[in-house]
Amino acid sequence: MTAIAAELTPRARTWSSFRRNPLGMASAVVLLLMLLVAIFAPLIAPFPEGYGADTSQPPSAAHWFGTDDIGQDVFAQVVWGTRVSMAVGVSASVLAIVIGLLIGVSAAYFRRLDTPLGVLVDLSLSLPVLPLMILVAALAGPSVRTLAVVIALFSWPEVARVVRSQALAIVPMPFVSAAKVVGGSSLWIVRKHLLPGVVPVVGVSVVLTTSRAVLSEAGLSFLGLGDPNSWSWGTILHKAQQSGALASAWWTTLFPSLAILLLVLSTTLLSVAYNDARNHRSDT
Amino acid sequence: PSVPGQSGSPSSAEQGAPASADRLTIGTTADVVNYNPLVGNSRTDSWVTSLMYPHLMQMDEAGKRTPYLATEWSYAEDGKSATVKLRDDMKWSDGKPVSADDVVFAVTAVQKEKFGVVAGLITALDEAEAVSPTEVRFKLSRPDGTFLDNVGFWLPIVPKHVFEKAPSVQKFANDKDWVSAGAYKLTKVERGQRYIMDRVDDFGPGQPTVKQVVFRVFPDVNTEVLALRNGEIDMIGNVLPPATAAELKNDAQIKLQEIPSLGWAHLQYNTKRKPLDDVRVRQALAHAVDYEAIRNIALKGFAKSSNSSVLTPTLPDYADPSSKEYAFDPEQSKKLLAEAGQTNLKLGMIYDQADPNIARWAPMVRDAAKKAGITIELQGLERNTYLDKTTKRDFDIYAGSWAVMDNPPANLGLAFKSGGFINYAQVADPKLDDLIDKAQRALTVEEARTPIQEAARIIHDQVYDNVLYVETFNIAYSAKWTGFKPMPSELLSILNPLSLASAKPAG
Amino acid sequence: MALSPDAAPKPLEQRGEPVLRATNLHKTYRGGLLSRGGAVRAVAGVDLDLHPGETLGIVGESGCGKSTLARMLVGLERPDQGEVTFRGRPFFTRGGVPRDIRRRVQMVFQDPLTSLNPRMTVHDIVAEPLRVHRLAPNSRAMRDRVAELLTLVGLSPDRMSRFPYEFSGGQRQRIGIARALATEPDVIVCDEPVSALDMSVQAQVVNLFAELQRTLGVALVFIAHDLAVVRHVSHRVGVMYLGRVAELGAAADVYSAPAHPYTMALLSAAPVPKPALRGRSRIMLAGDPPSPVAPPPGCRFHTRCWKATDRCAEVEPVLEDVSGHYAACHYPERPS
Amino acid sequence: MRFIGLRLARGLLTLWFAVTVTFFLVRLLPGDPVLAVADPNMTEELRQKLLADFGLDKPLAAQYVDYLGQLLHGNLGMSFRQSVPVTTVLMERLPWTLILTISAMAVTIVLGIPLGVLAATRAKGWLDRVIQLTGVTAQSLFVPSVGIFLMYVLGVWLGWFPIGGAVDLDATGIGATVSMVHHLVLPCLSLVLIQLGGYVLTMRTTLIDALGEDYVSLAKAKGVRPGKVVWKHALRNALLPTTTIAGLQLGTLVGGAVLTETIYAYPGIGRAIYEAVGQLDFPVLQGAFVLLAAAVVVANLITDVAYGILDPRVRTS
Amino acid sequence: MSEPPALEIRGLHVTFTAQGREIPAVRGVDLTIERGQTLALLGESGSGKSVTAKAVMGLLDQPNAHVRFETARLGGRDLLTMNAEQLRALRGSEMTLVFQDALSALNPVLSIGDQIGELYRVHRGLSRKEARARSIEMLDLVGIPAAAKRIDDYPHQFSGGMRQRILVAMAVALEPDLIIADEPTTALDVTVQAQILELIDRLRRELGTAVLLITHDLGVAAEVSDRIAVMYAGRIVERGEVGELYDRPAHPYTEALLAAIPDLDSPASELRAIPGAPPSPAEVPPGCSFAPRCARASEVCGTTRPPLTVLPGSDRSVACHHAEEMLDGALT
Ligand SMILES: Nc1ncnc2c1ncn2[C@@H]1O[C@H](COP(=O)(O)OP(=O)(O)OP(=O)(O)O)[C@@H](O)[C@H]1O
Ligand SMILES: Nc1ncnc2c1ncn2[C@@H]1O[C@H](COP(=O)(O)OP(=O)(O)OP(=O)(O)O)[C@@H](O)[C@H]1O
Ligand SMILES: [Mg+2]
Ligand SMILES: [Mg+2]
Repeated sequence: MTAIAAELTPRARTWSSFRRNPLGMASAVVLLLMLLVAIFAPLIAPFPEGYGADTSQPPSAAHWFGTDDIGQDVFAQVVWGTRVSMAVGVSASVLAIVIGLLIGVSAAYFRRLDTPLGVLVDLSLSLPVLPLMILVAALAGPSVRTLAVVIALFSWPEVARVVRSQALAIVPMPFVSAAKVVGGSSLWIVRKHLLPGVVPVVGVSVVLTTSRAVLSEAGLSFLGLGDPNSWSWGTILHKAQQSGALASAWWTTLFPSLAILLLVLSTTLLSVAYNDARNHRSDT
Repeated sequence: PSVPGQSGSPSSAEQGAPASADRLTIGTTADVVNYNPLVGNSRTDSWVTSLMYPHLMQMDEAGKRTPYLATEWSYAEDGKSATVKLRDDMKWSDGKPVSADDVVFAVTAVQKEKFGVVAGLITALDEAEAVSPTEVRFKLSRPDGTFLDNVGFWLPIVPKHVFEKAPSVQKFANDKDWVSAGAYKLTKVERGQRYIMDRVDDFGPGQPTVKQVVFRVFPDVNTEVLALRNGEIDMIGNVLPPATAAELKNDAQIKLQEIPSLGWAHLQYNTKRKPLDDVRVRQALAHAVDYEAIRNIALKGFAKSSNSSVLTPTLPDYADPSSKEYAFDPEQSKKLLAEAGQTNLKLGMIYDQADPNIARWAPMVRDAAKKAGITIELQGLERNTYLDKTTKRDFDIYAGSWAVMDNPPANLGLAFKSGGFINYAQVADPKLDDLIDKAQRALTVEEARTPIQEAARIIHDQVYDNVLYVETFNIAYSAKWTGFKPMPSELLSILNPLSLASAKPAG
Repeated sequence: MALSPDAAPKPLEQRGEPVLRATNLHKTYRGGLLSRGGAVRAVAGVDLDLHPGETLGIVGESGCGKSTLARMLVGLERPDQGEVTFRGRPFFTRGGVPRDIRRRVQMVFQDPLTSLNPRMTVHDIVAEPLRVHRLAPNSRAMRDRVAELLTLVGLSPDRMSRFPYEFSGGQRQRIGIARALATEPDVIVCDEPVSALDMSVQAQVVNLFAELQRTLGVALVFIAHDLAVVRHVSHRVGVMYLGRVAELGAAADVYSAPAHPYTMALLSAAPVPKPALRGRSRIMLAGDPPSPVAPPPGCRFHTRCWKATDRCAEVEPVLEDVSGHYAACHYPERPS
Repeated sequence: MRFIGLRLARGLLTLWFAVTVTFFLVRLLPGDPVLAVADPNMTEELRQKLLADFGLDKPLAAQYVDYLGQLLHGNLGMSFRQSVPVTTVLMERLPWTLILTISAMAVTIVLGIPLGVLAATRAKGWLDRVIQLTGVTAQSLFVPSVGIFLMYVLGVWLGWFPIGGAVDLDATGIGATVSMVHHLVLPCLSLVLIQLGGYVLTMRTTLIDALGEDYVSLAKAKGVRPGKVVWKHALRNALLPTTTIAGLQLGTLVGGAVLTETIYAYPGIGRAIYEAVGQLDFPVLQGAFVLLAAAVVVANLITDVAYGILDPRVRTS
Repeated sequence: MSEPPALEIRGLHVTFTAQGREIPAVRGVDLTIERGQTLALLGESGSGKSVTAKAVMGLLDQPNAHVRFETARLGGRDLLTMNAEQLRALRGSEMTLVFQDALSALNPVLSIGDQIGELYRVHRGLSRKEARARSIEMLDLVGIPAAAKRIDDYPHQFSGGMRQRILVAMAVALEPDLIIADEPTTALDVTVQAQILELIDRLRRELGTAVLLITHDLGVAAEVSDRIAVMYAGRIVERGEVGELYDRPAHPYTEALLAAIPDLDSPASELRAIPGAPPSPAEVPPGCSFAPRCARASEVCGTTRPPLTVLPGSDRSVACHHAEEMLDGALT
């Protein structure tokens, strides 16, 4: 039927309503820019090391974001911090998502696993995350990899919960029964029907987990559990905190904080916008 | 001082309603962990308990022992015993006099249960006895010229009649109903918030001016600084980070007191690991550190050179003026490495990430070494891991600092004699051992000086220790106060009992 | 009227070997560990035979267990009790449903949209059974077969790379039928295949089923709540009430001479699109169907039955031959 | 009955899980707990004695069983470092944590609901976008930065609020309460800021969904005033998911305020945990986690009760 | 003499905007219902029946819906001149709505008594107690057993049929001029459906209310309505007295629908299906919307839209270029 055939595909509809959301678009652009900064950090600023003569200088033409108490350029730190912060954020969230996806889908599909896995997820969700992260970070020693793993370790339950609820909505769908009637094995159904079905929510999860991971990284680094060998925004703040300059040398605090804010804000807005765009009900 | 209603208008505080002698509020970053003075070893522990429990001796600005509970002390001719005379006008807060029995009890408890800082310092002690209520005699197994200084300064005297009731002195929490004899008594504790100490009116050595001393807990130094600027606290007990000190220098409301350190910051090379067992490699490393830059940039100039000697200028009795600092000379360094047949030297360096100063200069050490072709990989560790690795001697390079090294013969013994407790570099040098032994047996400074300087020279030449600097600590307090009596080290600073007892509002 | 209450159920019909036979099926849904509420007795003792090439219609009100029955018939649900056999072979073995039986029994679902994965193209949907059973040697053969199937159900093969939402309801249902036909099944169980369709489209699909059965000889179980539709397509009809079969027999007999009071009520309550028949006398049942969580004892229909006696409340009637077809009633209506 | 039993079983399970996870995590911490207590200058013999004193010389499994046994008797053990019962250590902190979290939660809910309603009823309008943006921004803030900023501006510059601490020393009676509130404002504000966004967003989406439901249309069709349609008909339904979030948050917030407590020098549990990690004070650490798990269990129970009040479907079956 | 009709609507247009596109869901609908009469609005899914109902009730207040009437009168009162508050006062008292799905239409968190009583409180200003007493009466009226006991129960505690009765109770509580019932029985079993239709019909007779019954079931429409309006793609294509319309459909769509129903009495082998599918409301063809599926379609049908015209000599209206032929054909 020509009339019906001309309807937009869900993806196109999502995209078209997403495009009309200025906040969502702006967020996407900001994220893209940050990603570029992270990738091309070496082209933007030299790796901040050594020390400079101009210590604790406020922002100026020479040092856009000022210098810290040993004279390093804060701009360079923030640029290179983008790299580590985003890397920690993304790798933690990817890890969390792999675990969460596995557990969420298994819980939803294999009924016998649902109760134990559901309980496991619920229990994990009720653990005090930050204190435990502190514990585990102390346990594993500070490094970027540790941070990513620790954060992932405590972020997957959230993902699993979302994935499970989405998958639970798919499992009773007649098309899953249809695949079973047709003879599809469990693995087939999980692969062909469940996983593609939960991908959209996982997309949102990636974004949200990333932003949470960035905040967690900042928190742990701030508490002195970060990687001393690389610059992340949390590390910059930690050094500012250690030097007692949070309030006085405001530029060492402000710019990394802004970077965190910007990243977290744009990821959150992006996921909100994406969800809004996907939820066609809200605009019909 | 925080008075209700007043915190709402700090301007009144700023415009300097003069401080009253009613209360002195001191910021600290941590809680008291243990009120038992024989056990507690954190800074806040020491500050609070040192106001409560007398020691036999105090220390002056040059590290020399001065009387406190003890009035005089001396060794016997053969060095096998020592006598201490006590003042008779100090009382425990429950009215009982502070007597020789208490001193004997404290030292014996430590000796028997072997705990705390003091245990390692009194290995020469055979037995302590109260000769009279005001005189104690220590019998020693060998002559030890460091014994009295150590026991006198480090051992807190606790009330025997209270502590002896506990099955184990070490396990005695002492967390309430305190019986103390210091200038102030602890009257109220609000954990996580504050410790309130009231003046003892009939304190033997002289009544303090300030009625009440309050320690307030601020886990974050930034907040603490804000509170000082806001007039909510009168003093920051802990040492200011150099950058903050530089910043606060320009603040008219705040005064900074410079305090010399009794310890030093240093790098130690694990002499049991190849290729660090080769003195040329260690020397190469010593030439690959930019000492000036560390002192000027990382410490903002709040540090003195010790001329690469373990005898620091803080203790002029021992310091050796002929010692020369290793020059920052990457070429020399390369040459030495070439001689030792080392190329592409790669070493790890552990340090405590929570130590703001070291966290600052560790990268500078790495970057300077790079110029000499040495790769140093930083291992900034969480504190407990760092301690663990240190005690296990599991490192190439150790970066750290010693807080109080007030008695070179005793301290160098611990730090450089074979098997010494804090001999992190695992030095095993018979000549050095002999020299230190000799210095320890000496009963006077004059006698000890020559062998100890000789030992220090060996440590310098062999780079058993690479001393970077002696920090100048900055303690900040409100300009509304005056009369503090500074003492060396961050532990005593202007927070020592005598200093607080003599503090008073300015003007 | 003198039926002994404990008369054994007789075989329903002897017309050669049935392709699909259900004996004494029971299914009870129990709430999960953490959920509340009692067990739902969705199907409680159903016997059915399906003969090759015939259409067996099932009618009944919502919640009476039609879908549950259908799911058990195709092996989606394992009965708690009783057995389903395909040409005499049990459906459920220890290793699950044997693959060849799986192939032979297919299903068409009620909602044509949700039974098609929205993320798959029509080609992928129809090809899924071919892939699973490896019925096509290569992707070319697969395409050809899919095209063939689509043509069979009256869809143009050149739209096979479209997505389901690009089709109308009737067309979607055709896609579902094409998928069911892909493995050349002997039996297709259709669970309300036309209920979700627009009235103007419903007839197209009903016609398609009739035609497929004529040409392919496939046996159909056709479930619906619309009496007229069931009458239209079925050779035999079963009427279900609260998890049990109330009446079963040739369509013509059941519709023209219902023996069970419930069948009568159902037929009488169904609205007739003939304004002229408005004044006719109708049987109005009182109250709502009881909850399957706590079905009434005895005859399950006795709470709403105008003929009910004490006996009905105590003794559960079994399916018995009543003038050529079967009814589970103590007081069946017999043609005078 | 069965339901209550299940809830209780679940609570116990949560407790056990938290205890077990933390027990083993804690024991895995690098470093020597004895070292943290005594001097490094101690003999091996003394070390062994201390280990035995702390019960650390037994195999891990035995320690675990011992711990569970003690826990059943309500005994959380003795702090290594402070030589006082863990309960004493924690009970000094708990009230402050509760004051901080509960007040933050209350303020968040009180602000979040009307803001969510406002945003939902003006969905896609400018006010909605402003509220959303503000909420999300606040939620993305980094606590220490905000803390320092607030203290600098509102504390040092304007002098409205004290810097750090929980209550003034000299305050008594009603003055103490006033002083407590006075000290509470900034840390509470920080927590509210970072939580509020979540509430507003959930409130908004669930309310938008609820507003599209048939029962809302029916209410309108009955001639119910628009305000009442929102507040009486839609809101109560939309509150259900929000309750779940609140419950989850209340439980985790108790331990999650480490950064806030650090920067505002607030004497709460989170800070105590952080300190205990540094001191390798196993009993205190574990005790704190038991306490937090208990908080979660209690929060879940509160959520259940709230759910029951809000949702008759739960109450009546 | 001539009492004003209970409802009179002319030129109702409803257009939605979604994804930047205009969807004309209702495109010029006229409806008149006399007092005490039941008009069945017939049409398949998406033809605009519910939108029409909601527009009349004034429930399309969302920003993306654009509603336009030429005339809208309720029992002689002009709805177009009223302000929002006046309209609100009419809703629930003078015109009421019965939804299709009673479970989703009843608020799950409010008791039944509260939900019925609300009507009395809002429109009659009764006290809580009085409202409750009246609510119990209403529950009794629609045949809920032990009404006084169940008044404080919640929707989920009632069966499907009872919930629907509760909706009906709310609709008749204030004796309105007009009840709009939007597929009130589609979610129900036939046996229960018959009860509910019977109930609505009884109340209509007793109260003299006009009923607009929306349905897609030709059977249901035939059973209870006096007049029928058939909608197709946002327009009314045929309108007339029930018997006449079923006997002699004047529009090919109506005719085809009637032909497609399987007949219980004559199970013919082949049903007469309508080819194709209804058009998407977003893209309606020019000319007659039914033309692409119509067997009689001629060239003019594809280009010119037939207006809804009254057939001479009857009160039937039909929008078809071939209406005359059809009727003629039916006669012969
Ligand atoms: N997975 C399930 N879990 C629990 N109860 C179920 C489940 N599936 C069905 N039921 C219950 O079993 C009973 C029979 O359901 P079934 O779907 O078989 O009825 P049906 O006759 O197909 O009804 P409908 O006409 O509404 O489709 C119902 O009460 C239903 O609520
Ligand atoms: N809020 C809305 N926004 C956009 N389009 C809408 C909205 N509501 C209805 N429509 C569209 O208007 C058209 C008519 O819808 P309506 O609900 O009136 O159909 P209906 O005749 O009641 O069908 P059904 O029998 O399925 O209830 C449909 O195509 C629908 O997609
Ligand atoms: Mg069904
Ligand atoms: Mg509708």
